[in-house]
Amino acid sequence: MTHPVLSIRDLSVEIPTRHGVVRPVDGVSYDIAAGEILGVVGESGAGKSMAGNAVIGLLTPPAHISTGEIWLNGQRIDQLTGDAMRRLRGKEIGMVFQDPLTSLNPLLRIGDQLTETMLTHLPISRSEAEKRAVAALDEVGIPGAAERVNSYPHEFSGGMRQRVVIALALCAEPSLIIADEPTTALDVSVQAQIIALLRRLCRDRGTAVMLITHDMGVIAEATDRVAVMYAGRLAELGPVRDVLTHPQHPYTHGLMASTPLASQGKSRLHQIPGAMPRLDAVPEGCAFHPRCPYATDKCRQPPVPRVTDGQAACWYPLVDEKVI
Amino acid sequence: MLAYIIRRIGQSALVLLIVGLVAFSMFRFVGDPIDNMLGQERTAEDIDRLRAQLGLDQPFVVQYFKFLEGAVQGNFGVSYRQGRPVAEILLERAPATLELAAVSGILAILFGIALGVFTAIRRDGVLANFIMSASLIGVSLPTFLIGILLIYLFSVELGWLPSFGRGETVDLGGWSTGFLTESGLKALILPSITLGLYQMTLIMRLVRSEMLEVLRQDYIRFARARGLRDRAVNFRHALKNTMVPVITVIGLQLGAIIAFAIITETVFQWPGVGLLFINAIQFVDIPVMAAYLMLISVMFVGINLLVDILYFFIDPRLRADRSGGH
Amino acid sequence: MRRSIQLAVILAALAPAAQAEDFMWAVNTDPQTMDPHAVNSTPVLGFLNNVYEGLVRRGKDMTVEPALATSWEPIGEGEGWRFILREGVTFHDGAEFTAEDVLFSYQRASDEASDTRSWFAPVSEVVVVDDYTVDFMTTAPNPIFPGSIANWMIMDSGWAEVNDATLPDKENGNYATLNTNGTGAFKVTAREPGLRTVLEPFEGWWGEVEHNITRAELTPIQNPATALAALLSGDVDFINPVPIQDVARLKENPDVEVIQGIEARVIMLGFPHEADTLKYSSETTDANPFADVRVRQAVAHAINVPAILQTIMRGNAEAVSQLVSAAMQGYVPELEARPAYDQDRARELLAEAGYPDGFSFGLKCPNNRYLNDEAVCQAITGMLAQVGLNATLDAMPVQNYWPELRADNYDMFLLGWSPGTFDAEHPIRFLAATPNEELRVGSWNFGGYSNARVDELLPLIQSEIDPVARQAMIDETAKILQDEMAYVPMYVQPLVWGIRNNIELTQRPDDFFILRWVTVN
Amino acid sequence: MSDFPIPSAPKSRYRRAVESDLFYTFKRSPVAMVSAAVVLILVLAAVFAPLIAPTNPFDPSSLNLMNGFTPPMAPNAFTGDTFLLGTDDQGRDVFSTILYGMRISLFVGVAAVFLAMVLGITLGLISGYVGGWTETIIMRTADVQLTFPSILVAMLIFGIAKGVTPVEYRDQMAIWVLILAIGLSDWVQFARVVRGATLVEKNKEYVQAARLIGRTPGAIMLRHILPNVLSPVLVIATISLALAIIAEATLSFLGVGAPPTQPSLGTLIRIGQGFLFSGEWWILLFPAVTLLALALSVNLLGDWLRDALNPRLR
Repeated sequence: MTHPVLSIRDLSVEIPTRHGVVRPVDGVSYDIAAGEILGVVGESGAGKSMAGNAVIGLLTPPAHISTGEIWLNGQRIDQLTGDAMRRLRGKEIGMVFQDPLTSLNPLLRIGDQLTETMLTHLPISRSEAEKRAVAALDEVGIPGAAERVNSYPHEFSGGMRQRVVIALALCAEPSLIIADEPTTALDVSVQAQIIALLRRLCRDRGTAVMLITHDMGVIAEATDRVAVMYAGRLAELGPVRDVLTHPQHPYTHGLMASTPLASQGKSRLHQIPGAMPRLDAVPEGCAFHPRCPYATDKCRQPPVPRVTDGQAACWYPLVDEKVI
Repeated sequence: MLAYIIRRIGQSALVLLIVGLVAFSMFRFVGDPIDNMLGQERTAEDIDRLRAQLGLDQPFVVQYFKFLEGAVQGNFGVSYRQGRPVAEILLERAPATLELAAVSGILAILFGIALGVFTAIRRDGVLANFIMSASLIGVSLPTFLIGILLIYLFSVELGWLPSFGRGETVDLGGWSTGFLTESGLKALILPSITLGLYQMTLIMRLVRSEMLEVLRQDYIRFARARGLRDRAVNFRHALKNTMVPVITVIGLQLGAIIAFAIITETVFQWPGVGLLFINAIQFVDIPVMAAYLMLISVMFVGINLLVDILYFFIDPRLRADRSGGH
Repeated sequence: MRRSIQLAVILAALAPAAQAEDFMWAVNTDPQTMDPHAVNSTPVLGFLNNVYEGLVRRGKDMTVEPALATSWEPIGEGEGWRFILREGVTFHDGAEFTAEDVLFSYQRASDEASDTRSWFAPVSEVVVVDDYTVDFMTTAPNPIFPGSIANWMIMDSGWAEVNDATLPDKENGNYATLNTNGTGAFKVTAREPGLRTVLEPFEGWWGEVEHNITRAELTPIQNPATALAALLSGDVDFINPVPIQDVARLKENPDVEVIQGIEARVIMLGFPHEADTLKYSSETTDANPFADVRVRQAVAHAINVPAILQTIMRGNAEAVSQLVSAAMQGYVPELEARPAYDQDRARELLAEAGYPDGFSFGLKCPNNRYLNDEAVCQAITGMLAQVGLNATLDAMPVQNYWPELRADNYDMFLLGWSPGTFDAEHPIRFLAATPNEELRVGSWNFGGYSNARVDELLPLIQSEIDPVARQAMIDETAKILQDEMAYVPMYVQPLVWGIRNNIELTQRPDDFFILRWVTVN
Repeated sequence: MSDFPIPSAPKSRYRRAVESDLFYTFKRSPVAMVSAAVVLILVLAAVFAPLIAPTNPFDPSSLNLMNGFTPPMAPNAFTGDTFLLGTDDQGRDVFSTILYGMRISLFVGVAAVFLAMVLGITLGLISGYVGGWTETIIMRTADVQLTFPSILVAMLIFGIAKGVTPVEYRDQMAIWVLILAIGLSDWVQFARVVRGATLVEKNKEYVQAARLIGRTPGAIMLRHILPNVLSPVLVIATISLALAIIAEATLSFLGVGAPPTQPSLGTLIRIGQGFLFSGEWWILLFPAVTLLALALSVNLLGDWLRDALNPRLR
C-alpha cells in the first residue's frame, strides 16, 4: 500500500489572544500524493498559509497545533521535536515563499546559499555541492549558471530570483514542496513561466506540491486537486475540474463567479456580499452563513458542517443547475 | 569608490572648518587665560602686554586663520599652560586615551553583540529579560557617579584595584603602553568598565532590536524552511544582516567613547587627552582646546569614513550602487 | 638587537619598583612650569622650593632663616641690604654657586618677562661685591626686604646660557620650563607635565639631611573624591588638600592622619566702591547702596560667620577681622573683634542708610578657587536675604571669574588673599591702595576703594625701618579699613593635608610642601 | 503571515485598536505598570513640589545654615530640627531639595526632548519630502552633528550662550542653555526616523492622490505623513527623555549645569559626591536613588513601548 506523501488529519491551529483563543486553521484534513499538485485557495486570512506553516513546523509562537495529525511519507511529524523537525525541513519538505525579493539573504552569494542548504542535508563534499548548485540553477533555467552562482541576489530580476528560490527549495530533493503564493509578487508575464517550471520539476521528480494561492487562474492552470478554505475551515475539496466547473459550496461558487476566468463571457462579475469574518468573531455554525443566500437556521447553529468524501462542507450543497 | 571617498573627505573638511570657526568663537567665552599665566602680583600693564603677545587682542576670526595656517603645517601652537608645543603634548597623551578607548570599545562591542544576540534569540527568556532590564541601570546613572562608586567599592573598600592613573607604563618607541605591566592592566579595569558600560548597553540594545527585526525577515524564515541549523540561521544569516546598521552606530559610539573619556579620565585621573582638554578649559589653554577639537573632529571624520568603507565590504548591494558611479 | 633592548625595557618595567622610601603625593594643581621665575603661584613656587633655593628661606614656623646666604644686614641708613653667600654650594649639575648666579638670577627674575618682578620693585641696583658678597640697593629703606625674597630662587647662570634660557618664556616655554638645575635638596629626574614629576635626593646638597626619601613622585589629581580615594587606598602617601568635609571621617581612620593648620589666606567680601549704580538690581537701579559705609557694615553684621565655620568649614577655620590673619607680621590684636552677627543691627543700619526693605543685587563668586567657595557664597546669600539683601548668586570657575571682576560685572564679590610676604603691608598695597599703574599699587583693588590717608601711609609703612613706628602706621591703616568696612573679612581658610600614618612631615602656613621634612616610617 | 486578518477599517478605528492593544499589553506587563507608577508618582511629586515639600529650598532666606548636615530622621545638634531625609551642607531639607530638583531635571529633560522632537520632525519631514539640496544640507549637518560628541556640543553651546547672553539675564540662563544644548545635540535621531518614514509614505498612493488634488506640501506632511511616524517618534522621545535627564547630570559634573542655588538632581548628585567619604551619605544617596528610579523607569517604559509598538527604529 502506498502512503500519500502528505496526510493532514483534522488539523487545528490555535492562537491565544486577549479576546480568547482564535483558530486560524480549524479541523482541516487532506492528502497529497506523490507527483500531485494540490491547490489551496481562499481569501486572505482563510488559513491557507497557516496550514502550510503548520506542516513545515514554522508556526510563529504563540500559534500552535492544537489538535490533529500530520503524516509525511507514513511518519507522523506534528509531534517531532525542534531538531528532528529541522532535519525534515529542506530535506523532506521544501518551501517557496511569496516574495523572491525578500526570500534571499542579500548578503550571501546564491551559490553559497545553495551549497549551505545541500551540505546541511546531504552527505556530499563541498566541491560536489558546488557542482550540484550550478546544476540546480541550470535546471531552473538560469542562463550562465556557472557564473551566476557567484552573484548576489540583488543582481537578479524578480522572476530569476524566484527561480533561484525554487532551486533552493528543491536542492535537497524533498518529497513535498509547499509553495506559498509563489507568483503573487511577480509580473504577470513571468507568473506563467514560474508555474510551468514548478509543475515540470515536480512532475519529473514525483514531488508532491501544496500550492497556496488566491489566484483561481493559477489553480486552473497548475493543480490536480483543489482545497477551498474559508475562515480556517475547509469548504470544499476535490479534483480541480469538478470544483471549478461544479462547485458545491456556495462560497466556492461565489469565488468562481467573482473570478474573470470562471465567468468567461459573462458581462458582469458576481460579488459575494460582505467580508470574511475576523478570526476572533467567527459566527456559530457554518462560518459562511451571514453571506450565504441559501442559509437557514440550521446553518446558523452548531454543529459545523465538515467536508466529507466528495461532499462540500455545506448542509445544502449546490447542484449543477444553480451555476449562473 | 575613490571619487566617493574624495567627495566625502571634501565635505567633511568643509564641515571641520566651520566647526573650527564656531569653536574658536567660543574660546573667548571660556574665560581669560591671562590670569592663570600671571601671578598674584601682576599689574594691568602686564595683562595688556601678555594679551598682545598672545595675539588675544585681535578679532577671533584673525586668530582662527592664524591657527589654521599653523595647523596646516602641523603646528598647533604652544600651550599657554605648559609652554610646550601642543602637538607634542597631544602625542604624549594620545596613547593613554586610545588604549582606554580601545579596551572599552572592545569590551562594549564584544559584550554588546554577545548579549544583544542572546537577548534577541531568547526573546522571551527570563534571563534575557533580566539582562535587558538590568542593563538599563547602567544608562540610568551618570557616568561620573558610576566611576566614583566603582572606585569607592574596588579601591577604597576592597583595595583590589588602583584608584587612579595608569599604573606603570612602558615606552615603546614613543608610545607609552599600559598593556605590558601588571599595574598598567589593573589600572585599566575600572576606567574601561566605566567608559564602556554605557556604550555596551547601547550596542546590546541596538543589536537586539536589529536582530529581532532581521529574524522576522522572509529570508530568515526561508533559511529556517530549508532546515538550516539554528546556529547557521542566527549567526551566518541573521547576525550578518544585523551588523549592517549596527556598524554605523558602533562607529559613532567609538567616537562617543573618546568624547566621554573626558568624564572618565577626570574621575580616574587618567592621563589622556580628555583630561588634558578639561585642564585646558580650566586654564583657558586655547591652543590645546583648539587642537583637541580638531583632533577629535578629524578622528570622527576618519571613523565615519572607515564605517562607510566597511559597509561597502559587508553589503554587496552598496558595492553595486557606488562602484557604478554617478 | 633592537628587540633585546625593548625586552630589557619591558622586564625592567615589570620588575617591582624600588621599595623602601618611595614617597607618592598628590596635589590638585600641577606646577605648570619648572621655571622658578616664570609664574608666581603657590603650586609652582611651593614645588620648586624643593629643587631651587633662595638666599633666604622660611623655617617650619615661617621665620626667615639662612639658605644660600649665611647672613645679611642693612646697609647704612636703609640704602639696601648686604648678603653674605654660602661657600661650597654646587648646583645639581656640579657647577659652583657664586655671586654671579645671584646677579644673573636677579636680572632674570626682575625682567619684564618674569612674573616675579614685583618683588624687586624696591630694588634700584644689585652690586656684586665679591664672589660671596652681594649688595641689594633699595630706592627707600625696606625693612622687610629679606623676607620678601624668600621665594626668589637662584638659577645657575652658566646652565641658563648654555641652554638658551636666560629669560623665562611664559608663552612659548624654553629649556627651563621642563628642566631644572637648582641647589636644593632634591633634583627632578623625570617631568611629565600634568602627569607626574619625579624627584630624587641631591647627593651634593650642602644642608643636613633630615628626610629618608629615596624617590618621590608628584601626581596632580583634580577630582577631590579621586584624590581622597587614592589616599585611603594607599595609592598615595600624601594629598593636599583634603576636602574639608572629609576631615572628621579621616581622623577616625587609623590608616591616615590629618594635618591641619591655619592658612594665610583671608576670605572676604568686596564691594564696588566706585560704581554709580548696581548692575544686577531689579529695583535699586539709580544708586549704589554699597557706597554707603552703613550698608557695608550691615552686610558684616548680617553674616553669621560662626555658622559658616561650624558647618561648611566643619570647625576647621578661624574668624578674622582684618585683611591678614593673626599669624602674619603686622596683625593688629586690638582689632581682633569681628562685627557681631546681629540681624537686627543689620536691619537698623540698612534703615539708617535709607534701605529699610533692603534691595536686590548680584553676588559673584568663584566655584573652584577657595575651599568650598561656592557653598560659602550660597550660605551668605541666604543670610543676607534674611535681612532683606536679596543677592542673586552667580558662581563660576575662576577662569571666568577674574575677567568678570576686571570688567566690573558685580555688585559684591568674594575674594581670598594670601600675603606673599607674610606681612600686613601686602594686602594694603594690593587691595586697599587706590589703583595706580605707575606706583604699581592697588592692582587687585577691583572695587576701586580709595582713602587718601591709606595711600599716604602705604609708602611710609614700606620704608619705615623702626618696627614700632611701622606697626603704629599699620594699626592706623587697619583701623581705617575696618571702620570703613572696605572689605568684609570673614575667616582664614584652613590648610588641610592628609597623610598615611607612616609618614611624618611638617606643614607650613603658606601651603608649601617641603620634602626635606618628610620621614617615611 | 499574509493571511492574518488585517483590518481594512478606516484609520481612526485602526488607531483605536493600536491604543487598546497598547493598553492590553500594558496591563500584562508588570514591569511597565510598576515603571509607569514610579514615573507618575515622581512626576506628580515634582509638579506639586511646592505643596508637598516641607520647605522651599530655593528660597535662601528660609535656610538656617546651622541645620547643615543633619542626618535623616535625627534631630539637629544645634537647632533640634528633624528632617525626613536629612539636610545638605546648606541646611536644606534633602527631601524638599529632591522634589524641587526633580522639577528642574524633568523640566529640562522634557523641554530638551520637545525641542529636539520639533526640530527633528520638522527637518526630517522637510528633507524627506522636499529632497534635493535641502535634504543634502540637512542630512549632512545631521551626520556631522552625530559625529560630534553630544557633550562637546553641549559645552560649546554653553560657552557661546554665556558669551552672548546679556549680563542681567545670565543667572536664569543656565537652565535654558541646558535645554538648548541637550535639545540641539539630540534632534538627529528624530530627523532620521522621520525622514526615513517620510520617504516611504511619500510614494504611497494616498499621498500621491492628495498631491494630485492639490493639497499643499505642508498640509500633506502634517495631515498624512506625520501621523504615520508618531509611534517611533514616541519611543525615541521616551528614551531620549531618560538620556536627557542623565545628560543634564553629566553636564553639571563638568560644571555647566543648573546653579547650586537652584539645583537639579544632577547638581545635587555632583554636590553629594563630595560627601561620599565624609559620612554624610544621605546627601548623595537620596538624589542618586531618585535619579536612578526616574531614569530607569522612563527607560523601562520606553523599552516596553518600543516592543509594544514594534516600530522599525533606526
